Amino acid sequence: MKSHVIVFPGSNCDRDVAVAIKNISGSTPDMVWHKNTSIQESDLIVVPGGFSYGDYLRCGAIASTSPVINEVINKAKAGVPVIGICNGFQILIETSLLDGALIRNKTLSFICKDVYIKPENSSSIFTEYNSVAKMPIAHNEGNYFASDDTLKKIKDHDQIAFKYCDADGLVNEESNPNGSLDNIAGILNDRKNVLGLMPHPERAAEITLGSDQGKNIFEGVLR
Amino acid sequence: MLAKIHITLKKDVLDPQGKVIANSLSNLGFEGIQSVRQGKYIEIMLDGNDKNTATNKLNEMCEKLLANLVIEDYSVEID
Amino acid sequence: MLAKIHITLKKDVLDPQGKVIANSLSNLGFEGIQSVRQGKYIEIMLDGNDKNTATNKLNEMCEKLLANLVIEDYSVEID
Amino acid sequence: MDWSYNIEKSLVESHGLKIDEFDSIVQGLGREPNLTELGIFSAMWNEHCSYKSSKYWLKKLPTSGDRVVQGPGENAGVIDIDDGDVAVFKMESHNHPSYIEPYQGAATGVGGILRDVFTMGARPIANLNALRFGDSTHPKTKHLLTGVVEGIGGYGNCIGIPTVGGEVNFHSSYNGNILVNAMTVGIAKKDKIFYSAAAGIGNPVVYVGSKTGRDGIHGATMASAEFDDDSEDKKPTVQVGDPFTEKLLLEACLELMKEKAIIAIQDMGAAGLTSSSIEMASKGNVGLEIDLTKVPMRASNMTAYELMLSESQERMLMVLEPGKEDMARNIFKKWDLEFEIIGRVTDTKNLVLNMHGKEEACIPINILVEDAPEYQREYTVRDPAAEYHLDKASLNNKTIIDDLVKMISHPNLCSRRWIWEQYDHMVMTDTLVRPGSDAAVVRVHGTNKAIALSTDCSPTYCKHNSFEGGKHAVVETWRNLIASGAEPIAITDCMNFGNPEKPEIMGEFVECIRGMTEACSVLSYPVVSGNVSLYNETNGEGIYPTPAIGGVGLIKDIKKIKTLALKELNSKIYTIGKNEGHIGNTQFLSIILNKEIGSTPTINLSEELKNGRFILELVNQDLILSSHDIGEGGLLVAVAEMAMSGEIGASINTNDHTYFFSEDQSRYLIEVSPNNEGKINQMALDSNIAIELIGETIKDDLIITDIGQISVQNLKLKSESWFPNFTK
Ligand SMILES: Nc1ncnc2c1ncn2[C@@H]1O[C@H](COP(=O)(O)OP(=O)(O)O)[C@@H](O)[C@H]1O
Ligand SMILES: [Mg+2]
Repeated sequence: MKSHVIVFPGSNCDRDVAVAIKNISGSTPDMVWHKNTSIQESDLIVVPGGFSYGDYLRCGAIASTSPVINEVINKAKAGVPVIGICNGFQILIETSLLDGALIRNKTLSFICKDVYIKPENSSSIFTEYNSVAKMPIAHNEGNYFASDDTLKKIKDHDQIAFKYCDADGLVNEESNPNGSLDNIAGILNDRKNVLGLMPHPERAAEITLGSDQGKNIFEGVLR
Repeated sequence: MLAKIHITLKKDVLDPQGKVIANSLSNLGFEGIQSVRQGKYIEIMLDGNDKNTATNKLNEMCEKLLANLVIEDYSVEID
Repeated sequence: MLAKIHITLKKDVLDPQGKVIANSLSNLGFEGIQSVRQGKYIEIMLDGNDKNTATNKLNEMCEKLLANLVIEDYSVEID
Repeated sequence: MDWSYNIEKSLVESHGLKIDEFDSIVQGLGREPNLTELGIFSAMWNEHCSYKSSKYWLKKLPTSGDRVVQGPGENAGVIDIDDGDVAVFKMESHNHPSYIEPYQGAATGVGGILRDVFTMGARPIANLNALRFGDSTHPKTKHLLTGVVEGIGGYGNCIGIPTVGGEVNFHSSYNGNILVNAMTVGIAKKDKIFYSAAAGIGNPVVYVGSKTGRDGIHGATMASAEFDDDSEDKKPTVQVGDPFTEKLLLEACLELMKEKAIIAIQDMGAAGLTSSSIEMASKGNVGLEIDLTKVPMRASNMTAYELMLSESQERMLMVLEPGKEDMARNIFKKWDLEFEIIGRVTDTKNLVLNMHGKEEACIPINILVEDAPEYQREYTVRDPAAEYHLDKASLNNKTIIDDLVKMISHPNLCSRRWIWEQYDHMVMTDTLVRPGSDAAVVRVHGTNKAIALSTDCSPTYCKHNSFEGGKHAVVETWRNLIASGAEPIAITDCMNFGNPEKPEIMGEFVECIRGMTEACSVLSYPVVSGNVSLYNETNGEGIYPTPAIGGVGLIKDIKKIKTLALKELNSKIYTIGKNEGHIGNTQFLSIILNKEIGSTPTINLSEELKNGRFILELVNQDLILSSHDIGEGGLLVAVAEMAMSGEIGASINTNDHTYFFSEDQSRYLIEVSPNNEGKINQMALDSNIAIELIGETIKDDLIITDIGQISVQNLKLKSESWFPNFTK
């Protein structure tokens, strides 16, 4: 089991996700500096959360032009599982590995709190072990947006990974923290090996922290 | 050369900021506001004085980095 | 009426975004960039057609809400 | 008196220097200073850097203890938390800048305090803040509140350090002077702490971080001046925070600190290059020679004066081991940061500044530091307010539930959720107790121990009895740590006061210090770092005395952590400590009867110590389910907080207003499962502790026998809606 965590200037959940992966899988991920142009054989690549390049210009935009990104894209196209969490999701969106856009929360404020999400797609390696799960969000720009065409496409191809819901799994307006279209919390690429999500599973990987239901997202890959 | 770049949200893209600004303006008592859209304005100071080459270069900057073409349009002008 | 508002940072105020954008443009291979400053561009659609009244109103909006006069300048123009 | 100098008198005055202070500069130098030198003196001798009004009194605070590794005097205090680990922490004010530009003022406040901590070799693991705003009806309050909270979040979230707690008050005394105090806590190894004393004649002096621009020139002088109506027009170039660069600076500094390369390191805070270079030289008893042409500049044509006084953020000064320059440079280049050798350590004990080959300044360090003015300002102590007694006949017990609802919906007592949800309080995945309990608890990464953190102060207590108020601020943090199951270790403080040249204000300061001193001594809870912010006045109106305290405690085993949330149905609720009915100067009077009147409650420190120790004993023996101190608002508010947090109801025995809303000190609430009741009562009896059964936990509702009830959900809704509604 070999995993890799990409580190950009301004990443700040890189250590957190590495610790979670170590605890789940028993093996420590390699940290990959953004200037690297190659990544060794990998069972999982994580693009972690944080504020790469300070979120300046547009969240994820500058990181998506980093040298390492081409290699992430190559690996993704070759079928290696890739997870982008929070800022990592924003980066994957900017690389066009994932569809749509993440715009400013409808509240216009940063939101840090626990939310519930539930899997919409059940066949991908990231969603297969999931049911309704509690985990934190912490972002300014997590409001998922897609044009009508794009939305239709990701629906038709079963690419919606997770939706925000309440504790009982009900998807409704009240459980949507940031204004995301259709309560979308995470999406997959067409091939289902690339996942982007706004909630932080690595912050819910230990019961002492309030929830360990985030582990399930990694189980399919790390088991 | 001073280049001025405008980056605006495409027509059908939601603009939460614009919406909130419109609301706050009405709350402040300003009337007759139909809509507000917020975009970016970037000024780039460039070497050289060939406007054509510069324009091409600036378009390329927008495509590669400055704008997200999924949701944004851009325009470039040089003083 | 379409009003176009530009909000820019005052001259000596640090622009962390501009700095990072300038760096990444050079990293992408663009040469000759002396400096980048990022500002805001706001479009407001207004009722009425009296430009003078509108301009006054828009200036007031900038002073009261849109611009942070401690660090920003603004300019208003009406199409 | 005639002005006999060549330099313009108005220039000297506009630099905030008094005439006799200028006389002593001329005497020390043996000549008149030039403009650059005047600027340097002005920056070093203002209140903010020189502590000229407060130094004498600060020396009285207890600063030593078994666990104190470094007390006041360095960038931050350091305490031993076992296993070779230390906690490094400090609190600092950014009041004036935040009033002028709330977002950037608060953001750069956070940036500054973070640098104080990582300068010492510690990785910051938690931020807290203590905020005071004017009355909620004041027209500026909403703008200032939203800006400050956004600014604190903007900086802390971006750099990726969790903001885990704080406090906030609203009072009209802050209408023209808000307070923004920020605290950072970091963790380091005891044998890897970095200090600021320069050493080694000839060693390179290195500048790292961001470039220098014309930001906040004269910021430090501004921070020591009263406001008047034109202050907002003066608008000095405000510093803009760049948390992204700070993150790079943090990582680069910590990376370099792993090597044996740094002899001394000092962040550039208030008065930038001036105070950092002089502090390093003074501590090391050496001189420094700096070539200002080498300073990385953001703006063109910057003068020596501007370079020395700029408060551009995200910069550091270091003295390196000779030969380590290239290695160090590579690290900073890797992180895209500036790195320049700008000078060297000399044996002259002078600060010498050159620019373009010309000497711009030459000042003996000792004149700047040791000869800095120090005042024992006159002070008068007001008589404490008289006792106040409720006219019980005028109150009907049936209003108690309504009064409770009003109290928990009031800005000073309601839930702060709206604030902390804008702060990333979970990044670094060690936040074990999130905001909303008595203290935040943050695990020491990779271990089973944790530190508990709390900031507190009650300005109305301090105003009406500064001595008891000073005691209270210290004790309130102590209690919050105890209630969380932590052994309190030490505090940092941020002393926010009005104009010290007024004897009553100076009297408030002196009395607060005296109260703090007494509390710290009795509780063995020393002060290891702190900050003073004076002249918080607008048009002659001073703020209430506000000695904000940040307390740090140790939890040796994270299994022992306690929170205030009720945990189980059918458990018993007890109070610990005496319920005596002190109603003067309480939240009840202020919120319900609209009166700020009566005496501040007094604290019996030996009682305090005894009750606190008792709670810790119960925690250690795993005898309680939850615990909460009874603070402002009194017993019933505290019960409501426990219920709301745990989403469990409580049935409380009947009593009257005085009982439910008095603010007697040294009290706690504990939740106990019935099978531990006997043991706890026996222990209390043995230790002569006042204990009283007041009710039990039930489902869904808060009920007061024979008086009334309300659902916990409804209480929560009321408590959580004030901030969102106010800021909409
Ligand atoms: N400005 C703030 N930032 C973050 N958390 C805050 C702030 N103000 C209050 N809190 C949190 O809200 C809770 C209640 O605060 P407070 O009423 O001061 O508690 P106490 O009376 O127990 O000291 C605490 O957990 C505190 O950390
Ligand atoms: Mg408390």
